[in-house]
Amino acid sequence: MQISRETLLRSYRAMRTIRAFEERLHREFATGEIPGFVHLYCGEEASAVGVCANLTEQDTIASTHRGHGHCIAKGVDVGGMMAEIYGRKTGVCRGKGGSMHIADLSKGMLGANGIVGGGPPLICGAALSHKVLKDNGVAVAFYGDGASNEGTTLESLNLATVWHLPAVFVVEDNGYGEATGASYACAGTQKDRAAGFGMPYMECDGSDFFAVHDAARDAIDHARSGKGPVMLHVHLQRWYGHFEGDAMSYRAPNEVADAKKDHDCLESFRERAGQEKLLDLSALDEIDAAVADEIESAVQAAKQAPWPEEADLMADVYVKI
Amino acid sequence: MQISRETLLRSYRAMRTIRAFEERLHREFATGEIPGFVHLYCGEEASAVGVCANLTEQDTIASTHRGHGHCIAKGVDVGGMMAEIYGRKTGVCRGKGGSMHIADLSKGMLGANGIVGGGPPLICGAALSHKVLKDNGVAVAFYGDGASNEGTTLESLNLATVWHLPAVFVVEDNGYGEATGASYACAGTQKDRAAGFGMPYMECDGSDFFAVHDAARDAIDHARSGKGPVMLHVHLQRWYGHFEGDAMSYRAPNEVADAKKDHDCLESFRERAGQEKLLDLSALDEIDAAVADEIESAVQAAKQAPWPEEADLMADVYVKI
Amino acid sequence: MSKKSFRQAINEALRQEMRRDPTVVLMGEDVAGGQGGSSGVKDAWGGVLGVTKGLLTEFGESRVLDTPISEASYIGAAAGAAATGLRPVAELMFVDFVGCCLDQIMNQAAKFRYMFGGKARTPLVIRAMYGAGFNAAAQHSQALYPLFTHIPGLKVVVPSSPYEAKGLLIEAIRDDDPVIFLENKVMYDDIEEVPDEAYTIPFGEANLTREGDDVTIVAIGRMVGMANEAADRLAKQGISCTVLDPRTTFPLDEQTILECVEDTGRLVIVDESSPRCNMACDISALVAEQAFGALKAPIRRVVPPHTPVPFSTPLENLYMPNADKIEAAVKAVMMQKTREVA
Amino acid sequence: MSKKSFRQAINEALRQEMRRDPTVVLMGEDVAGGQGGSSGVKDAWGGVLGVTKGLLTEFGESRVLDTPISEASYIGAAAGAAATGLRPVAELMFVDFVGCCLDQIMNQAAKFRYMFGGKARTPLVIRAMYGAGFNAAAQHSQALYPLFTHIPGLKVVVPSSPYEAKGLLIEAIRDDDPVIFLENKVMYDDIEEVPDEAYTIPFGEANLTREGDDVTIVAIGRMVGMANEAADRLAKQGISCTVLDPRTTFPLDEQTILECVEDTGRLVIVDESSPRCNMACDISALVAEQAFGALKAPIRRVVPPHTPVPFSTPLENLYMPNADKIEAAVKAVMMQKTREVA
Ligand SMILES: Cc1ncc(C[n+]2csc(CCOP(=O)(O)OP(=O)(O)O)c2C)c(N)n1
Ligand SMILES: Cc1ncc(C[n+]2csc(CCOP(=O)(O)OP(=O)(O)O)c2C)c(N)n1
Ligand SMILES: [Mg+2]
Ligand SMILES: [Mg+2]
Repeated sequence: MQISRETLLRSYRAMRTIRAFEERLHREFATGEIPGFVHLYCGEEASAVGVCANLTEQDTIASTHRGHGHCIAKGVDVGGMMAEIYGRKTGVCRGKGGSMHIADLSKGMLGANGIVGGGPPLICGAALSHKVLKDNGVAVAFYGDGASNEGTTLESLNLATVWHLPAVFVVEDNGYGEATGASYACAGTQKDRAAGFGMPYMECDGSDFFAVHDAARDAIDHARSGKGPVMLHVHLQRWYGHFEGDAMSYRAPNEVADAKKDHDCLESFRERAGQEKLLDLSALDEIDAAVADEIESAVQAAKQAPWPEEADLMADVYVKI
Repeated sequence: MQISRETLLRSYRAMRTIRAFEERLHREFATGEIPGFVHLYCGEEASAVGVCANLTEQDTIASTHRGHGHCIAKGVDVGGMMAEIYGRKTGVCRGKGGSMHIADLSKGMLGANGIVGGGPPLICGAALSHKVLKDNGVAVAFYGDGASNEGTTLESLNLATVWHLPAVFVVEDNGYGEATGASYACAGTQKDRAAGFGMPYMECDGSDFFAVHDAARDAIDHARSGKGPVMLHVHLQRWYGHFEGDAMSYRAPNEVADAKKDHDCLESFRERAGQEKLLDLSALDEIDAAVADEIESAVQAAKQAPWPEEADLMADVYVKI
Repeated sequence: MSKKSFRQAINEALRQEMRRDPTVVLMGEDVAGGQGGSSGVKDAWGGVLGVTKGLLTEFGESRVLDTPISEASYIGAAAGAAATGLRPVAELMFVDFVGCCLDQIMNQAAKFRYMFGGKARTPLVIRAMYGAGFNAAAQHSQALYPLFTHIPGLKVVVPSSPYEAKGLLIEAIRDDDPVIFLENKVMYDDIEEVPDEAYTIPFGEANLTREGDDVTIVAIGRMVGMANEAADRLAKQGISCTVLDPRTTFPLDEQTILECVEDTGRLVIVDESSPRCNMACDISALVAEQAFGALKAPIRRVVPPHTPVPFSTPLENLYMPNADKIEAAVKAVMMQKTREVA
Repeated sequence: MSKKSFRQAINEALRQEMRRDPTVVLMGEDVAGGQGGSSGVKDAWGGVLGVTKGLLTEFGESRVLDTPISEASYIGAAAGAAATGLRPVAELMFVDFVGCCLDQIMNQAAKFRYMFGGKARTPLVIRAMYGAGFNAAAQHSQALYPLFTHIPGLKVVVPSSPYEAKGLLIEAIRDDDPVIFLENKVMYDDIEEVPDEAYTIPFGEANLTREGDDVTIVAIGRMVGMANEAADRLAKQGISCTVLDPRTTFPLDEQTILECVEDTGRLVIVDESSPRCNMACDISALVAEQAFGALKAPIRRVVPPHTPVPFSTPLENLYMPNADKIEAAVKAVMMQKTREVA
């Protein structure tokens, strides 16, 4: 099925935004101005965007510690995200969450999550909401190869099948959980695990937007049409360290360079868009320029934004005491 | 491979002991004299005994809330068990544990466990001890179909393969976790789950001692010889309620009756022993009589045994404070 | 109004709220019971001690959900459902099983609202049984409300009678924050007058079950009954006690506690949870900081020893607080009058 | 003797004990780091903050075990291994992750010995980072020692300096009970003189880092340094403080705490864990019960507010106890002299 021009443009813009957001963060982090732990999604953009291109705002996603990409793909405000990472009062979480906790429920974004394996159970719940409220929504859990070994994730695969939930489990497999290779930490295969919980399995090349989009469309259609949950295994490469500051001595020197050269989702998107005349490349150039401006202003705005104040400390622990 | 006469006699005695122990408990519980939760293993005897017949005292097992059978099969003192269940000072746990916590580390019995899914992680650790201490031992986790959905169990399957442990995971599948059917609660199959964690899978009819014994022998040999962990799926029927007091309205009226008629491990053992002239049936009758006496004295001794005293309350929280 | 057991009071609260609000859903292991069973009876148990009996029959499988034995996934699902439009009541069966799903409670549900800058609502209730006295041994007898009380973002309810249970549970279901609702397993057959209609008891308002001049006794959950029993006996000996049931350990009605201590000048706290960092410590510290000037005697705690809960009846009896121990503690603080207040 | 960082002190303790005792094994996520990586470097990380660096190289893969990200399985495995002949030191990385493996700690390791009638030994150490001050936000900044202290069967260690860390960790590894060993993540680069040879510091013996006449300050872990700083400043203002580091919250050196309060008559407790049911409450309750007669003023607690730990620097600074807040609390108890002791 042909992807609409509008979707293609929107998706390219989202991927470019993630890339620019992350590369800028990488530079800003090095200056010491950004506090806390920051995990970059760079190189994996097509996964978040290819999946979310098939979702509406009322569908729900849950993300991970490496959450910026999912947030942007699901429509969370980029300026608010930047301000959040800088710890400002204007941040989407008013400076209380930081990089690992960006959330926007009004956008169906149930949160980045500092806990590996935190998302899949939540997504069972969100899927249950969609099912009970009969709103035709689907819930999607993004989680890593490392997270695929957490009991929470495995239990959730089972629960989703038992409850026949409209849920999609997207394993973002970048081959590493921190410094440990998936070839060491993941026994068996994701495919067999899906089978172990009676769940259909699909996989795709995560550096190819079109491949992710199409696989995700099938997976999400399946879930949305009441046929139960699906696992979608996306093969990826991460371009930076596990977190900012990681020297990556566990990876072969050329691994990242090769990934950047051969598995750049933005390059391959442009190539295919050009070859198949899906889009005018100048339109993409314009997007690139617009995104660069957007990120620049987001950073400037964040740096100038006010800090949270004393009264914020005690606010919003409870809805009501 | 032929099972030795001695093993056959020992195994029959263990199965008969479990049966007699449990049926007596069933009657004693009804009098109100036995406190707490009691889960009977009746009907499942061949599983514990068929597996443990292939283990030495230094091999380790971990059990469940339904632990009497595993304890007896692994050689825990029957009188001490009975006294424990009666809460007496002479109990194997000095009256502090009760039915759900019977343990005897000197027998390689790492404990019944009140927590569903509690055993499999412990068994990864026991298997690691065997491996690091190079004592040629194997560690076996018994767990139910219900427990096969706990994250702890699923994580342990993965960890055991990753660490290449001498461990065997025995799923005692009696079709129910409390009142809920495995057909509802367990998505997929145990076989596919084993594959999902790169683990060889075997299965057997748990009402047939010979079948369990042979499958367990293969599984344990595999683990002991350094080839890594194995899953052994044992198909079983439980003859009583989930715990004493359960009216079992979730089961078809004839289900237990049929199981008793067609899947009695003691009957099928006697039949085969007789048919194949493996043993003299009179020897088995003698065992039956001896076991009846043993259980009778265990109950009498337990009822007359002293209660724990005030000084026991604070004892043994720590090795040393 | 009619006599109802603690069990019936809870069942009724659930039923009335489920009738009122279609977003209230129940989930847990065997909350219905019988799914996949060979008899086809799907409402076979209604919870392991029959508390949710009949709810599947009335509300159907889409609102009364049996779960696999996997607490992390379904408690996490309850949190996720609460954040996305439902009002789940999840049953953890024994509170001891929180070891299998603490992350979902502590790091997810409890923290959403704050971490997300006030943008989440998580109207989740987790029901669980607590307490010793059932010979259920070390892994099925803990109280653990101190753990939950320690965690910012949670509300914690420990009802002391059937009347309290119904009103507090309805309040919990209508509350927009995550609530841990703890039911003492020994109390399910306790009976008292309970209104038939729905009613709520607000959180953070202690219940003064008895007023006196000499000693304030603050007691939690099942301990309230024991404290009243001790107070009865003490009254006959001329010692007059105030007995206070905080109802919720968060929010805690600090003001009423402080006022009572201001009046009596003496405090005994009765708490069946393990003694270190428990509610007895918490309330004692509150008073030692904020009503110090009113104190005429040391603050006494009637708590179990720092041991797991033992199985055997005589040991469990020694372990548990009871009216005798409370009576002795009250007498002790009456004797230990170390000073006149300025 | 030479200057060593907190990180080096811990690394050295592990290394020396692993050399001494072949049954000591290490496990955790990336405790070595690099297994399955494309460079083939298997000792790539040595823990997420480099604390266990080099141990795989010295002791090999059979004793330094990287794990999948599945805390329940490997913490449970550590408990099982401890009960069957090894002395595992398992790293939980951030103590906040205890939500994923509380059962293995609370219901398994901690209870084996008691439940089994004294027949088990579980010489297990769980190391984990705790504390705020790193902008690590709500799920990576908790202190949580009150949870562990609440659970009978566990010992809980919170070292306050590199010297303390080395001696207490060696003691923990040699101890036959399950020990939770908490390392403040902000302190890894703190430096002081630390003996090169192995030494132990016994559990349950508080360290008097300073003696004074007016106020006793009891502080936990990283708070000890802040308490000493405050005491320095207060000394210049003529207020003389005792500063006490309990080192272990279980066993707790009750006697030394009580003696110090008997001497000074005033108590301030500094605890960076969430304020409800925490160690400040616990110690306050101890004193209000057992040294009540010596108290000249209310017991003050310097603790964070009952909120999750916020991310942003100014909020986190407001959240944390610090020397200023301690100083203010001490001055307040000096002013609040409500009575003369009889
Ligand atoms: C429960 C828990 N355990 C461990 C961690 C520490 N941690 C953070 S990210 C991470 C690796 C996750 O790997 P993966 O799921 O593959 O995601 P990736 O980082 O590759 O995107 C680990 C171990 C955590 N945050 N939560
Ligand atoms: C963590 C935990 N969850 C729930 C329970 C309550 N419970 C005790 S036994 C049981 C059913 C276990 O089923 P299965 O594993 O199939 O074993 P079976 O009883 O059939 O032998 C349940 C839910 C528990 N003890 N621990
Ligand atoms: Mg990964
Ligand atoms: Mg079963």
